[in-house]
Amino acid sequence: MFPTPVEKSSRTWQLTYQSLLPVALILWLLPLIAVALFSIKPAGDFSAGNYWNLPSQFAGFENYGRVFLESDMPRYLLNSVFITIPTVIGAVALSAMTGFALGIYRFKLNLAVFFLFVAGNFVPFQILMVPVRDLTLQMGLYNTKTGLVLFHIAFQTGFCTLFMRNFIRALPFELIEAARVEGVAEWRIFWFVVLPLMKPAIAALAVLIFTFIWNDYFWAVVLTQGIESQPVTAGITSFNAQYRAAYHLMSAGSIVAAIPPVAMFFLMQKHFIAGLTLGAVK
Amino acid sequence: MSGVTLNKAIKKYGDVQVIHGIDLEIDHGEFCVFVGPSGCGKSTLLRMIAGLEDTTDGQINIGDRDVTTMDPAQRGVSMVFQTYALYPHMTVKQNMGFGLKMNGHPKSVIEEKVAEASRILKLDEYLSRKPAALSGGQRQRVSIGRAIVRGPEVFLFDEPLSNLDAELRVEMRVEIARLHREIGATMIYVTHDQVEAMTLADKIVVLRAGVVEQVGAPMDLYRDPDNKFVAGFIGSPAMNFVTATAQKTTVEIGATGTKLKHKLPSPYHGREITLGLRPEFITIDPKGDAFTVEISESLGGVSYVHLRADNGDKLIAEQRGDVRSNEGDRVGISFEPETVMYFDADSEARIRI
Amino acid sequence: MSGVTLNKAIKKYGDVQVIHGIDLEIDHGEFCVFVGPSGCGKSTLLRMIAGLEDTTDGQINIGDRDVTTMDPAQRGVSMVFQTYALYPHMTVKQNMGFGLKMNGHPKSVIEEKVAEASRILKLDEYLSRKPAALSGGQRQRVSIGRAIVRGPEVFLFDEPLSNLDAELRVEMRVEIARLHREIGATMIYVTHDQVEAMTLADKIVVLRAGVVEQVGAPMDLYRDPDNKFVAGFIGSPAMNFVTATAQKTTVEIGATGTKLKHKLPSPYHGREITLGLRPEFITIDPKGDAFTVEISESLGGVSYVHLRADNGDKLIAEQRGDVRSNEGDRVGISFEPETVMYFDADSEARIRI
Amino acid sequence: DGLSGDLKIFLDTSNPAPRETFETMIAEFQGMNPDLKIETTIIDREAYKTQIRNFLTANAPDVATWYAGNRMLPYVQPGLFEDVSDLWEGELGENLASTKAAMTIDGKQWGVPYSYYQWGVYYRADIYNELGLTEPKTFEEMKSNCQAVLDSGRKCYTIGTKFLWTAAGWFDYLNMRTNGYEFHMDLTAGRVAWTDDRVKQTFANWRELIDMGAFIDNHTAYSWQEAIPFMAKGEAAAYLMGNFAVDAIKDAGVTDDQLDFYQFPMIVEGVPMAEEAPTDTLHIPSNAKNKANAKAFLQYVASADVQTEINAKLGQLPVNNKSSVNADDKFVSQGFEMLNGAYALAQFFDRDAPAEMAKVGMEGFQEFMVRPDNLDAILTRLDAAAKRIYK
Amino acid sequence: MATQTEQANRSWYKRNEIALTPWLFLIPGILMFLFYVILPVFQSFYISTLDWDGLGQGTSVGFENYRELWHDPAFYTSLRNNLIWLALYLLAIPAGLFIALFLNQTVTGIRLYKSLFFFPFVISQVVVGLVFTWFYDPTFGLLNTFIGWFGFGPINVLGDPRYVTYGIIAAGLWPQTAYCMILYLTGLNAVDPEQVEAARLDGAKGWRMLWYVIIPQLKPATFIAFVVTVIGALRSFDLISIMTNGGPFGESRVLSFYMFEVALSEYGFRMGYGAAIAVVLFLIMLCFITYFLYSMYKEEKGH
Ligand SMILES: Nc1ncnc2c1ncn2[C@@H]1O[C@H](COP(=O)(O)OP(=O)(O)OP(=O)(O)O)[C@@H](O)[C@H]1O
Ligand SMILES: Nc1ncnc2c1ncn2[C@@H]1O[C@H](COP(=O)(O)OP(=O)(O)OP(=O)(O)O)[C@@H](O)[C@H]1O
Ligand SMILES: [Mg+2]
Ligand SMILES: [Mg+2]
Repeated sequence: MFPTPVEKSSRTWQLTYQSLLPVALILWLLPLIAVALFSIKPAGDFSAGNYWNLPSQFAGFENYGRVFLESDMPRYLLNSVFITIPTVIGAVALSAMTGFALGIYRFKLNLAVFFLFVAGNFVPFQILMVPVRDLTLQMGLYNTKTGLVLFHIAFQTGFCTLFMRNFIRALPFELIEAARVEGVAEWRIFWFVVLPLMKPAIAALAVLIFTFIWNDYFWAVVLTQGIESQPVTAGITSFNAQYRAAYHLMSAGSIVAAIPPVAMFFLMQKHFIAGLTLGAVK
Repeated sequence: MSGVTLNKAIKKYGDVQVIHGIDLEIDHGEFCVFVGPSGCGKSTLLRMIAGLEDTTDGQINIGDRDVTTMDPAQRGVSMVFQTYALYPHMTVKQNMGFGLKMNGHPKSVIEEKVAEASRILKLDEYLSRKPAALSGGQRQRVSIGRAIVRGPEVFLFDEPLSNLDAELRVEMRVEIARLHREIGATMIYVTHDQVEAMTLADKIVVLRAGVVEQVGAPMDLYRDPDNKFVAGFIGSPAMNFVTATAQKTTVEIGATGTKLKHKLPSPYHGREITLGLRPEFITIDPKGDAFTVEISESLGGVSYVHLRADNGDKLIAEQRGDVRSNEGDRVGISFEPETVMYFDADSEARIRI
Repeated sequence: MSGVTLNKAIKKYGDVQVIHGIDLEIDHGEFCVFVGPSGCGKSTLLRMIAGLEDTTDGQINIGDRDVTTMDPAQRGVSMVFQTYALYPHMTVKQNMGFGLKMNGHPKSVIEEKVAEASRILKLDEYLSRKPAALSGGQRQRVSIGRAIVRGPEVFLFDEPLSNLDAELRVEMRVEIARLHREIGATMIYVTHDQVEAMTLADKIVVLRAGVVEQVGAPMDLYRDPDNKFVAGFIGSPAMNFVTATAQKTTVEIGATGTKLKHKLPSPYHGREITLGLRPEFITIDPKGDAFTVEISESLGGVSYVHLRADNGDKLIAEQRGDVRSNEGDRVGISFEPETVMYFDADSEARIRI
Repeated sequence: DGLSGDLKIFLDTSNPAPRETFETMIAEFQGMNPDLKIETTIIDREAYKTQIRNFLTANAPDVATWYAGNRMLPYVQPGLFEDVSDLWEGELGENLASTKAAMTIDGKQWGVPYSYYQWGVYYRADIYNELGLTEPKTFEEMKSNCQAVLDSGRKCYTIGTKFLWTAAGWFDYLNMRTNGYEFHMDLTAGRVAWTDDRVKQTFANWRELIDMGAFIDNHTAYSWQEAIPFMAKGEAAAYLMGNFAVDAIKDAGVTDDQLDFYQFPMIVEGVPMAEEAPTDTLHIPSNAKNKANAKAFLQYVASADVQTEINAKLGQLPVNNKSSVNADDKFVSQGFEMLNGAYALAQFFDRDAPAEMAKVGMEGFQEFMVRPDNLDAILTRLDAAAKRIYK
Repeated sequence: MATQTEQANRSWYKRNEIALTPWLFLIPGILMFLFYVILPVFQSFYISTLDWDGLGQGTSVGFENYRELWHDPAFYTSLRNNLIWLALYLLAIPAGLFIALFLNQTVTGIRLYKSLFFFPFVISQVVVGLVFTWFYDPTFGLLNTFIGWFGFGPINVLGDPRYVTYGIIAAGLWPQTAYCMILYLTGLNAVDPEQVEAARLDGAKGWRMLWYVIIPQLKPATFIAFVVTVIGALRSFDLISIMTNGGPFGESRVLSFYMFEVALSEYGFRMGYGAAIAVVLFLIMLCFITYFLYSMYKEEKGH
C-alpha cells in the first residue's frame, strides 16, 4: 500500500497482498472480461436470458468469423491503418523538426512559438470543429482519409512538439557544440547527431500517437462518413447499429476494434509509458 | 604560427557584461591555463575563442587571421568538453572520424588520421566500442582523440578532468602533459583545480569577474603575485592574511606586535596594510603566546594548525612531522621576513618592497 | 551512556553477504569514522545502525538497549545524508521541525529547538526559505540542523560533504568538528576523504569488503598500520611500496641496492617482501643515480617528484621549497631507516620489527 | 445496350433485411447494364441522417435515399436535391400519384418514392388469447386490455426511446386520434401553439397509459431493436411500430402465429382515422456527376415490377399503384387495406415537423414519458422553440 | 586581405545559418498548425457571430447567438454537466494515486499486473462506452445483477436523468484513473528514497508519510494528471455520444456534445450557434490554459 516494500512486512500481509492482487485486477477489468465472455457466446444464450453464465457452447470462431467475413469491419480496420500510420509518420517527422528548432536554437520568439504549440494542444478541439470541417470541405478532402490525416498531423504536432522539444532540451547541448566546432552543417547536425539520439523519443511518441489516432472518434465522425474512409471507431458504431441487440457480435466487433492499440501497448509498453510520462511530465 | 591573441574582447549577455575587455597573448605551442573562481568567465572566454559564443566587441586572432566573426569550424580549433560530448550512437572510430567525414574527407584519410590519434592515445583496442562501453578516462581520451584528428592549430579544454575521480584525474593530467609535449600545438585549458593549473601550465591566466588579474608562469604567480586575490588563489592551503601597520622603516604585525624591518613606500606610512604569509613558511614556536591553537588537523605527514590571535586575525600554519599542537595551547610563530608579502588594504594591490 | 556496540553484525542481500560479522565498540561521545574503498560496506553498516536496513544476523546495541529489530525512529539516532535529503516542499524551519512534529511535540517546544539548532548552525536568516533557495553548504547545514533538533544520542553521517566544493568542504569540516565538541554526542561518520577521516576522527574504522581491517586513532593508523592495505589507504599521497629482500640482519632494497640494518623475523630471511616508504620521508639526493625523474609537479610550496627505478619500481617523493627536479634527471634518494615499514608480500600483513 | 459510366449510390438501409433487398435489386440492375460501374455504400441509418448534409455538399453520390415530406425541405431549399419533375411526367407520375403531394415542394418533384409502410400495434396474439383479449377498437378497450395484461404481470407496450423517435409514434397517433389529422398537421407546421389545450388533452390521454404503467420500465436506455426482446420474451405484449419491425421481431424468436397486428384504436368518436405511413424515397443530389444514370436508376426502382419485388422482400408497401402487394404477408396485406381506408396519411413527426422542432419535440415526448409531471414546463419549452424555429 | 575575401565568399545562408535554420525547420510545422489549429480558433469566433447552416453564405447576426445561448436551457444543462464532469473527473487523480500505491511493489509478475491495470486507457472510448452501456443495462447489466443480490435496483443509470451524467463520468473515470495511475507509478519511481528514509528516521509512518513526504514529491505527476484530466473532462464527447447520445432528453449533454449536436447532427446545422457554444467552452478552457502556460513559463524561467 505504500512505499514500504512488502518484502519487509509481515508474512501474513505479504500473502494477503499476493492474493489481493488478482482479485483487484478482476474487479478492475470486470466490464472488459464480460465483453470478452459475450463475444464467445452463441446468440441463443442471449435470447435464453443466459447473460452471465458460462457460454453454453464456444461460439468464438463463429462470432469472430462473422465479424471478419460478413461485415465491413475488415475494411474499417484497414482504413484505420491507413489513417493512423501516415499520421504517426507525419506528426513525428514534423515535430522532430519543430522540436529540434525549439530545443536547440536560442532566438527571440522561441518561447512564444513553443507556447503557441502547447496552447494549441490544450485547446478543446470542439472549437476547431466547424472551421476545420469547412476547410476540409473546401479543399475537397471531406470524407477522405487524406483530409483526416492532414488534420490529425497538424493537431498532434502541438503535443508532439511539446514532447520532442523537451526531450531535445534534455540532450547534452555540448554534443551540438562539438559538432559545430567540427564544422558540421546545421541540418546535418539534425540528421546525424540529433535524430539518432531521438530514437527513444520517436518510438515513444509513435506508439502514443498511434493509440491516440487509432482511438479517435470525434474527428472521424466530423470529417468522414461511410465505409470508404471511416476508421474502426466510427465503423464499430455502424456495425453495432447493424447488429443492435446482437450482443455476441457487438462484443466480438468491439474486441476486434480494440485489439490493435492494446497489442501496440503490450509490444511497446516501455516506450508507451515513457511517452506518456516524458511527454507530459517534463 | 598559431598563437591566439585577444584584443579588448568583450562579452555581454543582454545587459550583463561578463567579459570586460580582455587583452591576452598566447604564443604558439604554449600551454595556457585559465583559472579563477566559479562564474568568473573562464568558460565564456574559451567559448568565445572557439566561436561558440559571439564576441560582443573586440577582436580575436588565431595565428594571423582575424577569426572574430568566423564560424567555429573555420577557426582551426578543437574543443574538449567537460562532459566529453561524445556521440553516444557512434563507435569510438566514428566519433573520431565524424568531423572529417562531414567535411568530405576521403575515407582513406579518415582511417589514417583516426589510426594515428588512437595510437597516440592508446585507444586501438576500443575503436569499435560505443562510448557507453567505456570508462570515464577512456571516454575523455576519445574526446581528446576527436580533437586531435582534425589537426587543429589550437586545442581548447574546458575542465576536461573534473568529471573523473581523483586517481584517474592524476593519470589523465600526466597524459595531457605528454600529449602537449608530443604534438606541440597551442593549448588553452580551463580548470579550477590548483594542481592541474600549477603542473600543466606554461602560462596561467588568473581571471576574476571577467577581468584578467595576472598572467604568468605558475611559479612566478606563486612567488610574485600582483595582488591579494592572486596570492590567495594560487597555493594550497591558501596564503594567510593578517593586518599590519606600516611605519617609516618597519612593519608592525597587529596580532603579535612583531616589527619587521621592511620599508614600505611612504604613502603607506602609518596606515594599515595587509600582510600575506604562506602556511608553509610558518614555524610554530611553542614558547610564544600570541596565538591560541583553535584546532590542529593532522594528516599524517603534515598537520595544519589553525591559530587565532587575540585581535581576531586567523592563521593556518603547516607543520611537518608529527609534532602536534593541542587545542587551546598558546603558541607563537616564526618565519623568515623575506617570505612575507604586503598588500594595499583597500585596492588589494601588492606593495612591492 | 550511549555508545554503539556491534556484535557479529551480518548483512546479506539475498545470497550476497556484504557485511561479514562485524564487532565494533564505539564509546559514548566518540567521533568514529568509517573509511574504505567504494563498495566496502560503509554505508550499509551505517544504515544498519540507523535501522534503515535490517540486520541479517548479530546484534546492535545503542547505549544499553538492544535496537537490532527496532524501528529507525525509536533508536534515538539522527542521520545526515550525502544528498541532504531535505524535503523540498518545506521551509528550512519546517524541515528541521518535521521530526518533532511527527512525534507529537507541542509547537512551542518545536519552535524552541529549531531556534536553538539554527543558532548553532547560523541558519537564522534562512528559516523561511525553501531548500531550493539555499547553497549547497547551507543545505547541508540544514540537514545537520534537522539531525540536531531531534536531540539524538547518536549522529550518523553518510559522506555528508562529498557533494560540496573544495572550499566549502573545508569550512563544513571544521563546523562539524566544532559541533561535536559543542554537543558531545556520539557521531559515526562515513567518508572516503582522507583528510576528513584524519582530522575529524577520534577513532577510524578501516573497512574492506565488509570486514574491519583495523580500528584506531588516526595517527596510530598512520604510524602503525596493521597491513599494507591500511598503510596505503591512510596518508596522502599514498605510501610508496617497493620490493625488497630480507636477509638475516639486513633488508636490501631492490631498486637501489641499499641495505638497511633491520632484522626481520627469520621466516622471511631470503624472501622477497614489500617495503613501504611515505613520500614525505624521502629526500631527493641529486648526487645519486638510481632513479629517473619522470615528472615533477610543483604546487608552489611543495613538489611531487615521480621517480622510476631501473627495475620498474615507482616512487613519489615530496619535495619542500622550490628546488625543482627536471624531467629525465638521474637522482638518488635518502630517508631515515626508522620511517620504513615492512609487509608480507603475500598476506600483506605488517612485519613488525 | 444498357448504361455505361459510373453510378454511385448511398443507402441508409442498414438493417439486415433491407440491406439484402437493395443489394439484390442493384445486382439485377447491374445485370441489365453490364457496362455500368455501380458503387454502393450502405450507411447506418442513424448516422446517415447526420451525414447526408455533408455528402450532398462535399462528395455527392448520384443517388441517395431519404424521406418524403418536410424532411426534404432543408435540402431542397438550398438546392441540394435535383428537380426530377420530368420523371413524374407521363405514366410513372400517374402510377405514383398517391405520394405526389408528399414529394412536391414549390410545385416540383424532388425525388421518387420506393416504399412506404404502415404503423400499427403489433401484439402477441398468444398472450391476448391466453388472457382472452381481442383487438381493441376504442381507447377504452385499449386501456382495459392493457389492465388485463398488467394484471398478468406483463407490460402492455414495449418501447425504446433512446433515439427519441419511437415516442413520436405514440404522440402522432394519440394526437391524430384525439384532435384529428388537420390539427396534427397544423401543429407540426407551427400553426398551433404547443400550449394549446387540445395538445394538453392529447398528453392527458397519453398520461393515462403512463400512469397505468403500460410501458416497460427504463425504455430510455434502449434503442427500438433493444426493446424487442421484451416482447419476444413475453414480458410485454405489444409494440407500436412501423411495419419494418416485423422482421426484427420474428428474428428475435416470435413466430408468425404469435404475432398479430391491429390499427391504433379510436379515441374521440367522429375524428376520422388518419394513419402514419412514412414514405422512403430516392433522390438525385444536384452535385451528382452521373445524373442520367441516376434517373434511369430511379425510374427502374419506381417501376411496378421492381416495386413489387423489393417491397415483398422489405415487407412493406409498394408506392406504384400498378404493383401488387404480397398477399402472403398478413401484415402487408392488412396494412395495405388499412392505409387504403385511411382518412389521410401522415409521414411521421420527424418528417412533418422541421428537423430542429422534431428534435426538441421528441426530446419533450421522451421527458414526458419519464416525468409526466413536467408537462407544463415541456410544453412551454416547445412553444418557445417553435416560436424561434417557425419565425 | 585574406580574411576579407573569405568573408565575402561565404554565402548569405552560410553567414546566417544559425539564425535561419530554426525557421526552416519550423516552417512546415508552424504552417500546418496555424492553418489547422490557430486560425480555426479565430474563425470560430467569427462564425459564432453568423447565422449559417454550413452551406453557402452565412448572415451576420452579431451577438444574437450568444443572446440565444443565454436563454437556452439546454445550454445551462450542458454547462452544469460540464462542471460536474470537471469536478468528478478529478477523482481520477486520487483514485489513480491509490491504485499506484497499491501496485508500487516488487513482487513477481507485478509488471504484468501494472500493464493490465493500465488496459482501460488504451482502449478506445467508443469501446469503453459500449462496455459500460451494457454494464449499466437495467435488465441484464452486471451492475444491476450485482445490486440485485442485495435486493436493490434495478437502476436505469443511463436512462434516468438523475444518474445519467454520473454514470457516464464513472465510465470515463475508468480509463482516466488508469492514466493517472501510470503517471503516479512513474512518479513513485522517482521519489527520492533518501527522503523517505529521512522521514522514517523522523518517525513519519503510513498516512503521515504519504501526506507529508510522498505526495509533495509527486507534485510533477499530480500536475500532469491534473492537466490531462481537466482537458479530458472538457473534451468529453465520445462516451456521451456512444452511451446516451445526450439523452435522456438532453440531460447528459455537455458543451462539447451539445455543440456537435447543434452544428452537425441530424437536427442541427446551426454552425454559428455551435461555434458560439464552442467559444464558451474555449473560454472556460482558457482559464486552465493560462494556468498551465504560466506554470510552464515559471518552470522554463527556472532553468
Ligand atoms: N547564456 C548566458 N546568459 C547569461 N549569463 C550567462 C550565460 N552563460 C554564462 N553566463 C554568466 O556569465 C558568467 C561567466 O560564466 P562562465 O560559465 O564563463 O563561468 P566559469 O568561469 O566557466 O565558471 P565555472 O567555473 O563555474 O564553470 C557567469 O556569471 C554566468 O552566470
Ligand atoms: N540493495 C542492495 N542489494 C544488493 N546489494 C547491495 C544493495 N545495496 C548495496 N549492495 C552491495 O553492498 C556492498 C556495499 O555497499 P555500500 O553502499 O555499503 O558501499 P559503500 O562502502 O558505502 O560504498 P561507497 O563508498 O561507494 O558509498 C556493495 O558491494 C553493493 O553492491
Ligand atoms: Mg565553466
Ligand atoms: Mg556509500
